[in-house]
Amino acid sequence: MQKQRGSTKAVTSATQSVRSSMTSTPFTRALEHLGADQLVEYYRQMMLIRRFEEKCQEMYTRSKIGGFLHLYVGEEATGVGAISNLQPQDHVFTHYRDHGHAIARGLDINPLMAELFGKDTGCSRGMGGSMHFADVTKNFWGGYAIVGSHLLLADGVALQCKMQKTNGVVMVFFGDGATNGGEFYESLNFAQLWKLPVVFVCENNLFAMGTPLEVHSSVTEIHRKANAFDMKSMRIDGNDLLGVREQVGEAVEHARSGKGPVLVEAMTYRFRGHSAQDTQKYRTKEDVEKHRSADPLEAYRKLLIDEEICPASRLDAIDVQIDAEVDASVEFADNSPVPGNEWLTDAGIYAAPLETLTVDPTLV
Amino acid sequence: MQKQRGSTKAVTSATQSVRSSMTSTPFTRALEHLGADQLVEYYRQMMLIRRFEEKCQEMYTRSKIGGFLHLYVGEEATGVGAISNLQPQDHVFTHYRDHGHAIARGLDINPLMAELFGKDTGCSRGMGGSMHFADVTKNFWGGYAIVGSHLLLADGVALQCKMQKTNGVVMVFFGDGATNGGEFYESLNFAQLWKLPVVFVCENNLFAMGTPLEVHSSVTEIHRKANAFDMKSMRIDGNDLLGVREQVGEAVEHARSGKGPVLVEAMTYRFRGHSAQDTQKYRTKEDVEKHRSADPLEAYRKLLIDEEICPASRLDAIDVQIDAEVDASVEFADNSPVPGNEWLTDAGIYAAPLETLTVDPTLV
Amino acid sequence: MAILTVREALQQALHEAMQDERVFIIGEDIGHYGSTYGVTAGFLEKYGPERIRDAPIAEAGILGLATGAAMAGMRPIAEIMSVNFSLLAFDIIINHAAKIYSMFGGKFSVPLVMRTTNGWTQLSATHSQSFDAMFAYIPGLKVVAPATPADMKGMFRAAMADPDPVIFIEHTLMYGVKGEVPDGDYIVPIGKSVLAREGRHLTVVTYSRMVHLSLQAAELLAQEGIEVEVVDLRTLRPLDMSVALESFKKTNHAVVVTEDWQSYGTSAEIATRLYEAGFDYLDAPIQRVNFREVPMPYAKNLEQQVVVTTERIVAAIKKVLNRS
Amino acid sequence: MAILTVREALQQALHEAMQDERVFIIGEDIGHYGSTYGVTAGFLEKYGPERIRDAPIAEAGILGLATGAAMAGMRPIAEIMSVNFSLLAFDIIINHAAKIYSMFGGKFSVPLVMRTTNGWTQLSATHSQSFDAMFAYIPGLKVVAPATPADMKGMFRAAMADPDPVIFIEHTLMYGVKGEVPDGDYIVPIGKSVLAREGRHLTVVTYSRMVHLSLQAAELLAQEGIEVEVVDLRTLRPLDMSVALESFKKTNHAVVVTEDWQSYGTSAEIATRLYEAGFDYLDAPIQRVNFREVPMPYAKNLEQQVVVTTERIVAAIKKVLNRS
Ligand SMILES: Cc1ncc(C[n+]2csc(CCOP(=O)(O)OP(=O)(O)O)c2C)c(N)n1
Ligand SMILES: Cc1ncc(C[n+]2csc(CCOP(=O)(O)OP(=O)(O)O)c2C)c(N)n1
Ligand SMILES: [Mg+2]
Ligand SMILES: [Mg+2]
Repeated sequence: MQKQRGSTKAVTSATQSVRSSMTSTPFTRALEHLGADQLVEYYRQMMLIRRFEEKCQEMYTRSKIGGFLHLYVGEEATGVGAISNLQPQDHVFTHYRDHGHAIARGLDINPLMAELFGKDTGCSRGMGGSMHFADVTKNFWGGYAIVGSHLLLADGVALQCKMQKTNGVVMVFFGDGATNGGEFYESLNFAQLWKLPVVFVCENNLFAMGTPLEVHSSVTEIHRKANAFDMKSMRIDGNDLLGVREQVGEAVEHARSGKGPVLVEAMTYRFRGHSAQDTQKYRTKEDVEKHRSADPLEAYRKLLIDEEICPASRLDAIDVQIDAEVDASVEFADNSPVPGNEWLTDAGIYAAPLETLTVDPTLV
Repeated sequence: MQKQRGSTKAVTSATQSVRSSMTSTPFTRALEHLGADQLVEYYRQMMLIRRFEEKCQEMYTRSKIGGFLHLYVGEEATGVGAISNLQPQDHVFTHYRDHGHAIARGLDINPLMAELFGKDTGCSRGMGGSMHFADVTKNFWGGYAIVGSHLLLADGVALQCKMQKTNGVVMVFFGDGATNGGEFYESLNFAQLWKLPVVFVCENNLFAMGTPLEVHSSVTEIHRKANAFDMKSMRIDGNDLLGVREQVGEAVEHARSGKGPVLVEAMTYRFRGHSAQDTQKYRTKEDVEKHRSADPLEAYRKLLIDEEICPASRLDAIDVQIDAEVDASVEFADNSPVPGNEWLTDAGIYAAPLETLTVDPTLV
Repeated sequence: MAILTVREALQQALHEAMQDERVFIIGEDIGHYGSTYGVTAGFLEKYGPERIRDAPIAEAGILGLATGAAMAGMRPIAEIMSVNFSLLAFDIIINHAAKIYSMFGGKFSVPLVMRTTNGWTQLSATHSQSFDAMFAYIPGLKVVAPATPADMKGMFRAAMADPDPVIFIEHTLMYGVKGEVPDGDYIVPIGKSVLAREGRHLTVVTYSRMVHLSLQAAELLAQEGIEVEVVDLRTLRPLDMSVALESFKKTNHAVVVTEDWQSYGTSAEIATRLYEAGFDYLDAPIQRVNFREVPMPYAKNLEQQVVVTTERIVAAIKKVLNRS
Repeated sequence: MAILTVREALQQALHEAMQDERVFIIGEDIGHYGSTYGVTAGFLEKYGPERIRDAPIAEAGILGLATGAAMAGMRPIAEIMSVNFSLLAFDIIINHAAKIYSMFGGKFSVPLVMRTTNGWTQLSATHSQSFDAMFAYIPGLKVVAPATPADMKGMFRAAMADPDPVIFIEHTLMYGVKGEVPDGDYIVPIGKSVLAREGRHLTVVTYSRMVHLSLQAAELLAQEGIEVEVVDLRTLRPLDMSVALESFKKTNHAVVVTEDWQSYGTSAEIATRLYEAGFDYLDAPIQRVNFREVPMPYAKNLEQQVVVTTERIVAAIKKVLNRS
């Protein structure tokens, strides 16, 4: 995952500035524990998500991508910060707004773009599209398009971790809107009752599609819903990458150490519409602008520069590099073959297709 | 409902003893507000439920009753106490363990026994059986056999009360086991979000079928589940009839006054198996005996006698009268006709059957 | 008569329905968002949040509250954005809404209309299904799936007037379809199929969006001298086969076109009824044209092969006619 | 070979399955209560609460956790006490368990077995349904409903070995049925139908409990010289019609007997397949014998008329034979 390296100089100077300042903050602690390279890597991940998705939007407009497209733009700090705490043996589940989580978990963007293009080289072989990125080799179990139900699957994987003592933790992402459906509560009860190692990360972006938080939920502090289960919970600023990293890190350790699940409510905001179709009648341009002006990606960039972790020029170079990668992913996707017709047979439905045919091949 | 009247003498003497004692208790307050007659009436209701169900068990053994039979024996104080707060414009929903609630709501036992016998004179015309008593003329919307789902229907009726400003309140009964399914949480969220006049009464009898409370629920104080919705809630002694009456009364007033729903957790115990099939491996005879020795019906009888509300002889006479009523209900049921074959046509399925037939009548 | 789209016809029907004070609409994103497919756009502004109830994402809740309210005398319209989400409410629909009338001895009923959509367009496996056969399987439900703007309006009216729970199935790819719609009070009864096109060589039995594709196929075949009769069932439960059988007795050949999976789908019952009652008139086996039987792939090249096309309908018709 | 009841055969199969450390059972009242129908009685004591997981009343949760665990390499057996409660888990079963393999490009699968029961006995409308056709409609599921103790054991073994989600349908009225069961390792493949009785005049196509009633009907008719062949489908998805068709080609007459509602039920697909592939051998319309199409009444006099009886099967057979 660490493709970009910060210069040694930057690390030294930043470390010194930390040492001299004396106050311990998520930033100083992260720098101390991870080093500057890793801090720059987080920038790279956030920017990669941003640029990848901007390209998605463009490709959607050009009809290279079909179906629903739900962008994560504006929420990158939550996904990158939260997932940065995971080990290879850990697991990720997410919903249809899954591009950011996939990239943060280290999925290569070529198969992601190919997936969006409906190509055989896609991470889900073109069968899933935007809402269904997955990569089992990275324990990234996929994006799910039915709101809320995947929380129960996440519990199930956590049960496997526990029964087979893998020391793994499951992190599952979902929105504020997902916390009103029955599956959410069932999953919290099971997780707490059986002390499953799950970190539930609710990305509270204040809207479920176009329905405002206070219109859809009797309690708007989502983290408090954990109280019904005596579950540990926290509300955090989802736009502060290093804060997210540290606080979700505590949640991960809590879960890993066998103390049970945690519900994290990360306050964030999506800059784009719910999906590419959205006309956004339910919020004002001013509201959106206000949030955009506190763009977590810009803020993090500024932090890296101000704290002398990395000069602007170096970050610019990363941006350029990312643009090239994103362009390359489009080319990769464009040049890839479409999936074959075996998907239209039982072999595309079943891991073990049987002799008995489902569909009479003589029918038109 | 007030078929039995206490003697004036008893009222007077009991009132005096209250006045002299000075301490205000649910008992003294109930006596003051309702008078002795009504206190005796509650006894009659509890005993009627008890004897009716004992007869059900007998009739089940004699195969006069089929299907599942879930007895309420031991829990009578909760149903009678809670429902005593309702007005005619109020509504009741309950689950399959519904005999007690039906009788407390004032349903005549003849159609109830007939229902159990599968007769046309049954409250549900023999279509529902033990799990599906209903009487729309009393806004008793029925017993439901799918655990938890009827809470959402209760919300729906409460929505009607609110939208049509009927001043009605909906009381819905369910067990501890029902508080883990998604519908429970969805119903609480809707009720609180829309400030619906619902009183949710959880009869916590410590077991869901044979699964102990602590095995099925991460939080065993069920009333605390309301916290996830900022809903008012309370845990009460479900075996103390007058305490139930008073505390649920507060909940009803809360709901009626537009302040929103309330979750009441009534601690109680069922003396019999979950259903007539149950071998009760999951609890010891000693446990059951312990609870039986604190029989709420016996306790209430003792209270009435000790506090001189009513002499034992008068209560004995009530019991004799009830036995006669119950026997009469068996006779009524026995002599009633079975439902007709119109139930096997579309006319038995639809309020408005259409011309187009569903079933081809030429088929065997 | 005005020319309206399906969307406009439905809007008219919904506005009409809202005249009755007992009517309210409950569903996700019907208000603030402005309606996913535009049908209830402007309704929140016009009728207010008491009657246009933006609901949490809780399909069981939506149907459960609507069912309860219906029992107590309201006339709720519950909207389930996509039929794929209705699975979360199947217990409410099947164990409750469909059962209450008969289970409690016919003393009260559930006058509920559930609006929902079938549809697809590269939405992948969980957003492209049809559960028509599942709803139609349930005694206690009435299930309608009109094809034209006029029927949308007229049958919605019938659904609202009906004291039983009605599943009203729309189609995301049909909202823009235009047609003549009678003005004012217009009602089309539930449970009556209709002839959508006259012909004499073969009977196509179909409903919903497939009516339009079947009519296109018929036009193409007419150029070759093959005259196809198209029957629009309109209602799946109760299933009125009378028009189809009348036609079949004349043509002796049939193709059943439905936009769902073949095995255990709607076409199985429709075909069986044709075989059973039309046995003496059968000249060739009936062909069924349906979704290919796989979870819907995202990739367009595959999706295009899964869905029913005019070409596949034409091919099926020719196959049946060649055989006899 | 031992003579075992269906319950005992299943117990054997479950104990065998538990030899694999990846296997666990999750469901309501399977442990402390001692098992609703006795199948897992004693399992909690033997295998402990880590592997015999008494679950809260949360059917979606039970199936959801089982699905997740299966994806990650466990081999869960999820028990849904009664199929009527499975509606609460339909989203998990249909939108998730059945879709995951293909939706994510075949990179992982869901080796899950869901055990559940059909059945009735004055349990009224919400406790007496069959959703066989609904499960069988879904590509991605495998759906089996064995009839004999031997098949229960052998097909359960096959289900456990299968990498795909298998819906394993039992019947509350069949647990006491006895039959010979081969000892030791015994496997009956999914997707293979079988001849349950030889005959020559008519073919009864059926499965699950109806196999036994059909065999009884065949015995009665044999006394009148009518020799009925009985085909046990055993699997509903994928549906193997080869044995039934072979038989049909010989007898030219068929009756389909299924214990679910007729319209849009399993008998529709089975009959249609017979008509389609057996068209040239048809001498008379196929009769279907099913539940009468109403929510199940509680009253015994009515319930008895709704359910399928040997008499109704006999009558249907005679009707078909008289006609040709
Ligand atoms: C069960 C279900 N109901 C409805 C939908 C349609 N839908 C898709 S996303 C969405 C809003 C979800 O909002 P939230 O959970 O807050 O996540 P966000 O999109 O804001 O990240 C809705 C209603 C769905 N996919 N699944
Ligand atoms: C959805 C559903 N799942 C399972 C069942 C089977 N069942 C009937 S009652 C019951 C236990 C309910 O326990 P609880 O809610 O505590 O009520 P109690 O019987 O103790 O009054 C179960 C599991 C059911 N009827 N519905
Ligand atoms: Mg949101
Ligand atoms: Mg209980």
